[in-house]
Amino acid sequence: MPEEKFEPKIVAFFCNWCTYMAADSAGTSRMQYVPNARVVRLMCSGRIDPQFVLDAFAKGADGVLIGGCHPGDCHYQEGNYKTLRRITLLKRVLKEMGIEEDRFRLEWISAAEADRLRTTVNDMVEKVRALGPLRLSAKEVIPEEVAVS
Amino acid sequence: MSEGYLYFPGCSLKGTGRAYEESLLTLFRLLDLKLEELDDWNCCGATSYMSIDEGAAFALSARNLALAQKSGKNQIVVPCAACYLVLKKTQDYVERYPEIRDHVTASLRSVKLPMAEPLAIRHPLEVLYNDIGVGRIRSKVVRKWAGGPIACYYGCQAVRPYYEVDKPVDPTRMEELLEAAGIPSVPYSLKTKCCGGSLTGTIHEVGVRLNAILLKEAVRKGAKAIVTLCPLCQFNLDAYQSEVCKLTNQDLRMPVFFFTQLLGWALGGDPRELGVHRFISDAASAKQWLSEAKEVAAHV
Amino acid sequence: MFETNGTARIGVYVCHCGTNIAGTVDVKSLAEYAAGLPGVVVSREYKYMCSDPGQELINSDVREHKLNRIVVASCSPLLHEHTFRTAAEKSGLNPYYAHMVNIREHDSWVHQGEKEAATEKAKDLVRAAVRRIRYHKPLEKGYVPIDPNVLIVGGGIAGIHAALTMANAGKHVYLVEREPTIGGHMAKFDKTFPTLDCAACILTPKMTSVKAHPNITLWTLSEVTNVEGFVGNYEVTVTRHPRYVHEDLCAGCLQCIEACVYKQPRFDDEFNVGLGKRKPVYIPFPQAVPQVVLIDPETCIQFKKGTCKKTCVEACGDRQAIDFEQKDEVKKIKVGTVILATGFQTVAAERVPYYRYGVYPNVYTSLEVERLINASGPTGGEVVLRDGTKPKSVGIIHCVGSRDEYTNKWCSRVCCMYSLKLAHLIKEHTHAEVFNFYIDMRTPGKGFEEFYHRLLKEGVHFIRGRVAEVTDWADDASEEGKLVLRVEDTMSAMVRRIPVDMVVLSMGLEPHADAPEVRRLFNISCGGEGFFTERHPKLAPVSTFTDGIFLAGCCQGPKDIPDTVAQAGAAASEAMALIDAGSVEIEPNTAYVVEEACSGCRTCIVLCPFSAISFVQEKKKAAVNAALCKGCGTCVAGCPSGSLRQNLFEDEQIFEEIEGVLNYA
Amino acid sequence: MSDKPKVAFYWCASCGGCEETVVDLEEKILDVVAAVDIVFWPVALDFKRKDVEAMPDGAITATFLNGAIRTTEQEEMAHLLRKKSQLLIAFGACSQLGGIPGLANLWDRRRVMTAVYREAPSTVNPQGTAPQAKHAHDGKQSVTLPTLFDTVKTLDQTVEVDYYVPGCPPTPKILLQAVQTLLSGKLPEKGAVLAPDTALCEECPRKDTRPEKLTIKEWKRPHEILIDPEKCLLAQGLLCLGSATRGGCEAMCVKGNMPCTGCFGPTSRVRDFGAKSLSALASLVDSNDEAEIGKILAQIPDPVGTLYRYSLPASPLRRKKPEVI
Repeated sequence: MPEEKFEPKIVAFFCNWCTYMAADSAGTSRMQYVPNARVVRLMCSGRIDPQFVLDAFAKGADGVLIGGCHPGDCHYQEGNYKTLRRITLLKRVLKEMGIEEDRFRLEWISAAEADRLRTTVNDMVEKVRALGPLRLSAKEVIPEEVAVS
Repeated sequence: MSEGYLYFPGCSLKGTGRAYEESLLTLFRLLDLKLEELDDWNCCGATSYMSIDEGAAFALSARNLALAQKSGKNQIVVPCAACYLVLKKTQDYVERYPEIRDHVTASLRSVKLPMAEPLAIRHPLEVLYNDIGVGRIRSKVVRKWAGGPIACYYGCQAVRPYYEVDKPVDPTRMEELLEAAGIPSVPYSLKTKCCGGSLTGTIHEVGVRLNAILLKEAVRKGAKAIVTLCPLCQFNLDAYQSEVCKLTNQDLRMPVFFFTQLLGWALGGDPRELGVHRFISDAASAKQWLSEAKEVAAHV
Repeated sequence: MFETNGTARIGVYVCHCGTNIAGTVDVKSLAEYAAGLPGVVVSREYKYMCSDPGQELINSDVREHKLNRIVVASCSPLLHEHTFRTAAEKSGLNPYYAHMVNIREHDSWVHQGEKEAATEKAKDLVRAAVRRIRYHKPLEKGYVPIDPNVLIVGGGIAGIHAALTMANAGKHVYLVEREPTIGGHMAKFDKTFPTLDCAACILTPKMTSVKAHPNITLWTLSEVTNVEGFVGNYEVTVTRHPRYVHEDLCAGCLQCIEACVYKQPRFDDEFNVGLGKRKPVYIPFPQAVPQVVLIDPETCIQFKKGTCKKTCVEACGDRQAIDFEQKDEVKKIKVGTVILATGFQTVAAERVPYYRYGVYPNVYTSLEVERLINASGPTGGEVVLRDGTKPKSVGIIHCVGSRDEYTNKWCSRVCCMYSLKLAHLIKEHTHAEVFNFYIDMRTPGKGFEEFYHRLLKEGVHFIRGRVAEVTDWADDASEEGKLVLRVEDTMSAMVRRIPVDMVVLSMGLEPHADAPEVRRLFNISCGGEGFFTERHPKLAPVSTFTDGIFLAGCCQGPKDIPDTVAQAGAAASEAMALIDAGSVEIEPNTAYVVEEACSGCRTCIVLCPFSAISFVQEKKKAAVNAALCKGCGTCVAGCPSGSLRQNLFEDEQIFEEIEGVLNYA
Repeated sequence: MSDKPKVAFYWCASCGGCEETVVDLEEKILDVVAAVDIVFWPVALDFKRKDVEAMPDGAITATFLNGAIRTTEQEEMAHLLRKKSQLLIAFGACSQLGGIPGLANLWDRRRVMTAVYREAPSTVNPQGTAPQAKHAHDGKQSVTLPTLFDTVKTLDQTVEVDYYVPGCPPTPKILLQAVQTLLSGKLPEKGAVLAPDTALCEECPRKDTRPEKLTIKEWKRPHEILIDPEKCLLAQGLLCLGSATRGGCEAMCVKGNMPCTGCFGPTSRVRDFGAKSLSALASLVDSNDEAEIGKILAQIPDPVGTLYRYSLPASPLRRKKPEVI
């Protein structure tokens, strides 16, 4: 494996009203954080289809971060509760599929919590970096002898 | 509370603060609270240690905590304000700063001790206030106080920066407990000011000056005695009174009690077992008040 | 399957935003990179894309290069999405063929000094947008009508001014106030800085005209308990709490108060912040609006024991205004716009224990002193201590509960000036020595600095330093019986002890304790400190991120009366602009059903909190009511057969974005 | 030989159920035989691989290949048949999505072998023998066996596929329609799934009994309750995947009082069957409290095995992340 430093790729799905705004205000107040996250903006975390998460992992993301409004604060009243329900089950699936917990996070970050946004991204990138790249499929090698253990 | 508390005396309570230990043990006995002295305890790491080699101080203090954990009890009572602060600080900093944690863990490993899980470090004042309560104290009072009003003095370390013992500004628990024991107090605004601390040993005149401020204000407020919860404060305020009188050319002499002595006395403890013979400056009036023991029914 | 819309001819525009972006992102190489992306016909970088020449650039390229898609890499879409959609529209494209990439807030500003990484990130984001926009489709703008009625929450000077402005313009206003009278904090003040004109004299006429105005429905002792709907069409529930007196029947003769079985007032009077006393039946203050008494069930014997002689009822006679049976009354109203003017609260002095408020009787809060100075106050305008004596020396401590790690970090903006005002008035009333203890003197306002100088001349003392504590510890005879302020005088670099008779704490301003509930109710956001957040700090200072809801006064942040009134006027005209436009454009990002694909499983129906999705029995399929749909997309993500879709957030668009940022071929 | 269209059937990693479908055509099979020549059908007729190799490329009009691809030999056959056929049809869930054998992607070759040749309760194998690729027979000629892959593949992850016939197994009706469509000459768009593109609810006899606002507080399993034969199974708390599953089976299982397990796979608008059905089902959970949501969802045992029963290899993740790379 090459010695160059591994830079995790994080796909971040942020809801327009809370977490995306938090990221905006982090910018306005010039908070500095690691450049590894790529934000995909959705109106509500409730729009996040579990397919998006799996697609991101399958297409090369080392981690996926979901940001929504705090429970009770959803701009659309209860979209984030639906998100919570879906993500709860999705986490079990990902676990069974061998994807480490630190690679997938759901965080409630309000528009006021720019600093929380900063620390969350930093923390996640650090943890994912420690895990190394996500390698989903290994190359198929046909062994000389079929091993049984 | 049947399982009782561990007890960390620290150097003072075995030396200048003997009266504190004696009265504490007596008082806890009167309240059927079990105190079990921590086996093989060592210096808490306070004062000189802390200011010269923090690392060593934390390690020392962490050893005590590790021993405490070994004993299986989950609460340790620490009467000396300095010990109390250092033990709390250690527990806190080890949690908060990895580098300190690593250093301390290493030192402990060298003596084959594990790093202790956080345990409840408690001061007797707060134990009496929370676990016993003002009400129960009142119900157990058997003696009537004849001495005048007293000034409660908390000093700097018991209530700052940690404030489980009492409010950092204007603490009142000593007053509440003593009032319950029928001992009135004066509103004493300097209750958390510096007592001169170790300055009396280093820059003597400054120490004495600070000391004088406290005694002067106590007298001005009409206090007949000062009550403390810290062996260093008690010693400072008691030991230099003659010097303070010279400095201010005022008669500022008054006994300086440990709150455990007065509570113990009100609950019927034998004055001698409360160490009331150990005063330096104004032993006379202290003895006088405490011997004027009028036995009365509970609920004064 | 959803298809790309013809062949995309994409123009990419990278904005420098001066040096805001160009300082960190290598805009040149970014533009060059974009030029090489599939579908991209033109790729440029420019100083300010939002400027007219910037937009003209788009316009001419569309004509010249037959562009049909526009990608602008600049600031946050929350700031300029509308600008560039309009630009696209102006050049003859469907506005929704324009898409923004946020390389400022999300990139250059947060990765300063990481030019390379920031540029890479920008490339990923632009690539994603270029891939996404190929799947954009033309959309119709949505519009909703605006109900001309307006709800104003809070009857302080902000609410009052906004209400009158709109009512005078012929709009119908519902003014809802929680207290028994309108007037808010301003009604408690004696004079206003720096002009020293009497607060009551300028406020009470406005209060009475609110009551008199045909276009204003005034509900006091009332609270908004539920809000539904959306811009132009809010359905609001207001709960009117009982005052146990029928407003329409009470003539405000106050004879019931006379007649009350309590001969003397004996209960703390809220309006005089506890310095005065009132009876269980009372009117908050002489000029209260409405001029109607109320009964406090906490203290009224009839409510507590049910055995009162009810002399008040006798006194009221045939008017029969008093009604002990009165209950909560629930009102439902429809409004198109809302102005929140819910104001502020002053920090509780107990939170700053070292100033001993509540321990030493002669430590007062600024609001208490306002009442002491006020001619209609508990002492008839006499500034006297609780023992009735006049103070010979007074210390005023600034920034109590402001600019402080332990209470509130922010500057409350008005304390310096009102402290100066109080200093002047106290001196005027008592001729006492007055000391002001300040950290910095902040007098940015018309005539403010001049007022400060006037006080310097008047001989008020100013000590620059944060007071450490207020104590009764007397070091010598001169301090006997006084309150001593211990402070480091940072001008003379020495610690001083200033003995005074009276201490005034200039309390800071903070959001109401229940601001978070209000925020939730109206679905707006607040900053970390709890004040409501405006849509843009400079360009939309009275709007919120929820369309049709505006802010006025201190609920948005501490400010003085002139600023509050100005903001209230602004909020009123913003609301009226909406109303007079008659309808408002809404994002067409609504969900829709692909009918032939829908199996009628009804999973989506329960997912919509706005009941926008219904099950059409005859077709046995789901249908979305675009007017009710808010565009969250929750149902779309939940449709098990992928038969629900969302405009502007189609699955394909999002998949392309994901694979775009990951550079997945 | 006649100039009738030539049809081949072949099976890879499958249970044989798909072959049964052909047999289940009953007398209708005669119509099929009348219409086409069956040139290759190992399960029923004695053809050998070399016969196929002998055919010119594209000689076969259509090959219906069922079963997933999980051995070297299956891969070779897939390539061979692709070469010889004008149309290659992935026939049945295994070949379209990976099917039940695809669940082996939760492990790797070593784990599978160990389970089968060592740990399975029914295994008696004191020498710990395991099938080897090469095996020297009495020292002289050596026998070769296909080797198992670590990762089970769908047919279209192996070779290009023209059409799909879904189902585990496909119903005879679906098969017949498929054959007819292909014979009709009006070929559908390449890559099409030869079944309706709406979810099963559309044709479900219980459709009308589903409440408009259905939420679920407790998930049940079929053996735990007395199933109401009329009422929507989801409404009874059973994990029925019909709303996410392509129709065409005429709700056979549901008619048999069993919830749909999704063998017809997703509609054309869904990329990942498991994720989509997960999203829909989780959304219905009747709670906003994190802990309670967790509790309710915990009543769904083995989410992967349930939601990806037929489609793990076709899902974006394809397999469990290998421990060792």
